[in-house]
Amino acid sequence: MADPAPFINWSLLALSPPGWGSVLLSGLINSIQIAIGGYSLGLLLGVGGAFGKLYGGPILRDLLECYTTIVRAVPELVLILLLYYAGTDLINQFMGLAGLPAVDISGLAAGIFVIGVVQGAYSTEVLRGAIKAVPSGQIEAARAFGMSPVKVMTRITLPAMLPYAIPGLSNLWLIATKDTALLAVVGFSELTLVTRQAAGTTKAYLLFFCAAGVLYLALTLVSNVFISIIERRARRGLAEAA
Amino acid sequence: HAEQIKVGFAAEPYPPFTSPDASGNWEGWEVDFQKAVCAEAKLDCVITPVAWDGIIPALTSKKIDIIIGSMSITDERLKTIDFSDKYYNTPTGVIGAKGAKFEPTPEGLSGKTIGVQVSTVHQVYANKYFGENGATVKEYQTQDEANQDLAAGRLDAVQADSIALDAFLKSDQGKDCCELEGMVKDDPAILGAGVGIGIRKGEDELKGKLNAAIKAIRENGTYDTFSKKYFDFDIYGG
Amino acid sequence: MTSPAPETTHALAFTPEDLPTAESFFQPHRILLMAIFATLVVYVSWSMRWDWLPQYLPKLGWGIVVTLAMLFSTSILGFLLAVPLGLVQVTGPWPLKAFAKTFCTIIRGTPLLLQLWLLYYGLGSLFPQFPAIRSSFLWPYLRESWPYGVAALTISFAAYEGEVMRGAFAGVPAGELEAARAFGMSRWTVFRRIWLPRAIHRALPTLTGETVLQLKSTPLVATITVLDVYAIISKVRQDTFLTYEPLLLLALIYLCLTGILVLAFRKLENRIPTRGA
Amino acid sequence: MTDPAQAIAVTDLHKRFGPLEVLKGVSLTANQGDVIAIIGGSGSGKSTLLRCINMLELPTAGSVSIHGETIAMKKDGRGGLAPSDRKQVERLRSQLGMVFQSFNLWQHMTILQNVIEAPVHVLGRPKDEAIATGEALLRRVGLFEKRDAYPAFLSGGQQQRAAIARALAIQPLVMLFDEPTSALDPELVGEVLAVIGDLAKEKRTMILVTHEMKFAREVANHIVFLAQGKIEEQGPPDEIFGAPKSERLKRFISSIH
Amino acid sequence: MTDPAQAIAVTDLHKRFGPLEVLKGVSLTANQGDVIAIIGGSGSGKSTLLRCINMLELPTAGSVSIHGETIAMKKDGRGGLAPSDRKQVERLRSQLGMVFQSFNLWQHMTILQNVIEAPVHVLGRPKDEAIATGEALLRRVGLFEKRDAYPAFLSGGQQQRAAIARALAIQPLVMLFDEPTSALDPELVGEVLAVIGDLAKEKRTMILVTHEMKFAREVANHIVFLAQGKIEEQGPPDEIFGAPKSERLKRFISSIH
Ligand SMILES: Nc1ncnc2c1ncn2[C@@H]1O[C@H](COP(=O)(O)OP(=O)(O)OP(=O)(O)O)[C@@H](O)[C@H]1O
Ligand SMILES: Nc1ncnc2c1ncn2[C@@H]1O[C@H](COP(=O)(O)OP(=O)(O)OP(=O)(O)O)[C@@H](O)[C@H]1O
Ligand SMILES: [Mg+2]
Ligand SMILES: [Mg+2]
Repeated sequence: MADPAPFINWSLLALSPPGWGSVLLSGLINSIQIAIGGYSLGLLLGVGGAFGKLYGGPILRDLLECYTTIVRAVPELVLILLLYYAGTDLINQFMGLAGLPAVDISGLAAGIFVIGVVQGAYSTEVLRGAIKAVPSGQIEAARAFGMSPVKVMTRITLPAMLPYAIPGLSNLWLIATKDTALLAVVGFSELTLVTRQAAGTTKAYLLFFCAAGVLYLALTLVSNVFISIIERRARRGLAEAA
Repeated sequence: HAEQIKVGFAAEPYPPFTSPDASGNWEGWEVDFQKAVCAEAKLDCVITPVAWDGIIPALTSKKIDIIIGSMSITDERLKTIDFSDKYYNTPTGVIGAKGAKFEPTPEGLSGKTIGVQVSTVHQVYANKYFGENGATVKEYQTQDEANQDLAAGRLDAVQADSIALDAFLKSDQGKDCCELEGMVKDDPAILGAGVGIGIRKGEDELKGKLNAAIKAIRENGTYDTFSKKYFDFDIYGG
Repeated sequence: MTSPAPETTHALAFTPEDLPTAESFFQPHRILLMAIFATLVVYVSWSMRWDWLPQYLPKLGWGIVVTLAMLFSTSILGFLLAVPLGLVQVTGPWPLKAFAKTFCTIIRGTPLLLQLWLLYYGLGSLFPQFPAIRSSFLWPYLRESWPYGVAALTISFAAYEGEVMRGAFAGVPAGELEAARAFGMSRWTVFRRIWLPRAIHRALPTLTGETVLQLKSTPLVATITVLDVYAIISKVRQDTFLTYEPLLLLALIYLCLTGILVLAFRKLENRIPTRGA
Repeated sequence: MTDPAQAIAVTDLHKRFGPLEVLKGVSLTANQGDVIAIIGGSGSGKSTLLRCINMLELPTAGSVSIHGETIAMKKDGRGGLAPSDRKQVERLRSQLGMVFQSFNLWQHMTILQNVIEAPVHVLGRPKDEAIATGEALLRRVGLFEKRDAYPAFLSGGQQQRAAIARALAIQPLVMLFDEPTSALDPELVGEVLAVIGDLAKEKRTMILVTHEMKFAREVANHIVFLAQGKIEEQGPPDEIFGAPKSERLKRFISSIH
Repeated sequence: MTDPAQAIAVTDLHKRFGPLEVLKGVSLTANQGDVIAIIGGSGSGKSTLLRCINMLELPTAGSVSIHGETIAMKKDGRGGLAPSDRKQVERLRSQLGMVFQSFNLWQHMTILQNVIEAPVHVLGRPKDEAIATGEALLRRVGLFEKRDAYPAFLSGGQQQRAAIARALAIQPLVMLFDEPTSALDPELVGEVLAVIGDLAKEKRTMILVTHEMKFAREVANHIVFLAQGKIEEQGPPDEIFGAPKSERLKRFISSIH
């Protein structure tokens, strides 16, 4: 190389321009926002899906089965493209049919929607397994005390299944944080895309990709700390590793 | 008050037309152009970077409202979307590694690997003229990736808009590795009649406004003013 | 690092239990649903544009071959790496143990897309700066994009599967290993005949899930210009400007590939029955 | 038939599981203060009868009244019955304290939380009042020290005593016990039987399914012998154990001793 | 000391687990055709002694000879011993057939594959020869029909018989049994003891750790009573069981009956 410049130009990571640090950080914040949003949406879908699969009618069960099967058998990347273009389009077509004005779906909302639908299928399976792991006697006892079905669910089934669900749900969170990277292919400014933009503009590919890797890894490691705290709390009632 | 219009373009550095700076803002000739047109047409424009390979679906599914992203007006695209009048037109060039002299002709590129960006007129052109005559055409999601692979020695040549190539050749990386091999023979049926603003079909009112605005900034000198910042020739073309 | 509970992998990937049985199709409501679905399919194929299909069929076929080649080569290579990664975490000396653990944590903690780009654009752009590499026999391969795809997918599979193998190795009952030693087996024979096959046997259900996940990761290589089935469909999208049709076809293709893969694994798993679990 | 002095009245109860008719017309009345022990061979339908009383199992035919109030049922279209008013069932259930063979304590709650759960969240009692009552009950069954422990950390006998306290906490009209000691190791059985014996002394209305004949004879004032889904014989303990009439009962008693 | 007629000779064996000395100098000789039963209280070191013989547990001091060949040991630097020639240990191990309390059949192989594994992959016998011998052995322990089943699908007694066949398949000089029946349900014990009894009748050299005193008395020609890591008393069964000398042995025997 003719260029005598230092091999690694750390100043590119500085927080204020011309450093790209703040751009990376805002990308990270975008990623985290989508991960949190998508994960929460997925959890909601998952709770509904799990109860639907366990206690719903045969048609609902079959439809949910199709949902989870398709999501689990088709690559996230493809789902993200389909949902990103078709999902929001369909919503607007429905709005049109209902005579409502087309909603303006922001990139953030679309991202959350896409990740949420994918996570929803996974959560459905994780939660369904966890609910099935709750001994049926516990639920029967609740009914014997005169609890209504809603009470049984909120007071007994959901809290009792937590220790069984948390390992799976923790993994889903870690997956959600990493799946946000896939939104780069639809041009959403999350961490991976802004990393590529920064790298493309400055040509410091190695530096920026490593920096993004460190950020993702930090996110994972910090998450792990919280996960182990939550896990310990949730397992209080269990005598031994089940 | 003005309605909000989402202006789509590729979310990748494409200097000197669109590229992000270190504070996350987009700048470049096309950004200036877009500001001028929107101001002239009294449109409230929002910059919306999207993935280039999905930019037309994004337009048709209303994720964006217009495309100002160096998109050439071609017959093929006109089947799906509509265009405003052209707002710039430049020849198409081919660059290669320093010292690897060859002609940008089917014969000159035979046996070589040439990179182009997908969904561009260059992709169609390269496939037709070079791909069918013994060259390997590799397609990239972004122009930047193609340039990068040329610099990394994974490509022998890159075909693209001559101005975009020029910007690359002027960059630190481009200066070291590559040089211009020449312009390709024109084929207006493929390379199109210049670059226009992409619009959804049927939105003729918007199209009229944009055409009027382009005309106006050409006439009142705004166009030349911001163009001078980037080019020392007339980018509007003949 | 929380290791993935096997049940999670099952939740993420389609596994043999998810396959419907033949007789389960003939319930009244299922027949109704299928009728609705069939109407939908007919409607979709009627109202959408499929005229591009014949023209791209050969390319699609080739794309599927590339996808499968990517899947099998990286799963096999990844598994070969996963075995030592798992093993040293169970018995290795601490430097190896720490290395394996760090490796798995880093790979599992960052997105595959980023790893892929890091290898291709980051590392790949360094190579040509060294004339030694440029003139070596490796250069023609380093110029291609698939070696980077294979490397990234292999590493990723190795890290995830390494965790699984760690659990599987640790889970083989000590008594069975002791019995092997009591019969005079050398350490290598114990490993080759008892420990490894028994660990694989235990890991097989999880391995199915991981392989399906690997199939689902392959389309990422399209972002570095490998022409797998996803890339072909992308090309269709760009040539035809169609939004839905190519993506729907692509989803269908992956659905079929997953189904076939899972069936194959079920055959494999059934060869050694396990009781209970 | 709807006499409020009758704590529980079961009339001509039938229960069928697919092809198997488990209860073939059982009628049974428990007046207030009665301690009724249901005995019988395995599979004779004892548990099923008990579970039909609080509708954990829906009968195929027949009716159940609690404190003079008949549970309204309607045909469910598949040849069985279903309660026509879910709210009524939930209300009546909350007057029955059920103790299961396998305790079924809620594992995610401490012992005290288990005990106050139904009073607070079903009966709507104020929480501090429920805690006071709950602690008193736990003291009574000898588990006051364990009130903040989770069930999984208790012995079987302790868990069953906690389950009894939980059932008592709703101040039930009737206590239902389904083999409360059969999941316990022999050395833990005594402590649970002692607690139940105390309840019997207080003249609390109870229906218990049990295999502990000696205990049944001691605490019950009425024994019901169930055989093949029918009441084969019933009466005061001394009659049943001292002078059984039917052949089946004779055989059953001799097989136990 | 290195007499080839001695199938096994253990000399002054010591074994220490951290602060706990489990074996405190044990010497024991098994001549060819001997059936030696090791008895003793729980924790007395019986299993440890057996496991030291084939070096599954490395002794802290002392030596072990098999068929007159002493296992070469060297100091391991941490106050214990380690075999100086791994190959020798492997070779000698392959002359000892060990049967474990918990069977330890290889779960990923069928019964027949379990049986031919060591002959083929340790002794290098041709596969079809090993299969012929293996099938004969399985027929002998009554498991010929089950030869293609996986261990998980067999009862405990069947698994233990398969484990015995597996140990016999290497035509061992000595069979070692560590409580071969104590993991079995009582009704399955008989079938395994019958097989071992047959082996004893054939004058096969065996060392067995067992809690089945009646059985030990019947099949063994020599009984070793281990207490607190030492041989407290040894001799022919009639002497040991009929006229125990030491107080400890008397107490042990009376505690069992
Ligand atoms: N949910 C069910 N589905 C099908 N059959 C059932 C069900 N519950 C009970 N049965 C059958 O009904 C019969 C009576 O069962 P039940 O539990 O009432 O007997 P039991 O008298 O309590 O016996 P045990 O003393 O063994 O508990 C048995 O044959 C049982 O198999
Ligand atoms: N690997 C080990 N580490 C530490 N202590 C051990 C180990 N193995 C055995 N011990 C201890 O050594 C002592 C003797 O154990 P051993 O298994 O030989 O007894 P045993 O006579 O076979 O008893 P049992 O009849 O219960 O099987 C026990 O106190 C045991 O706890
Ligand atoms: Mg019962
Ligand atoms: Mg022992």
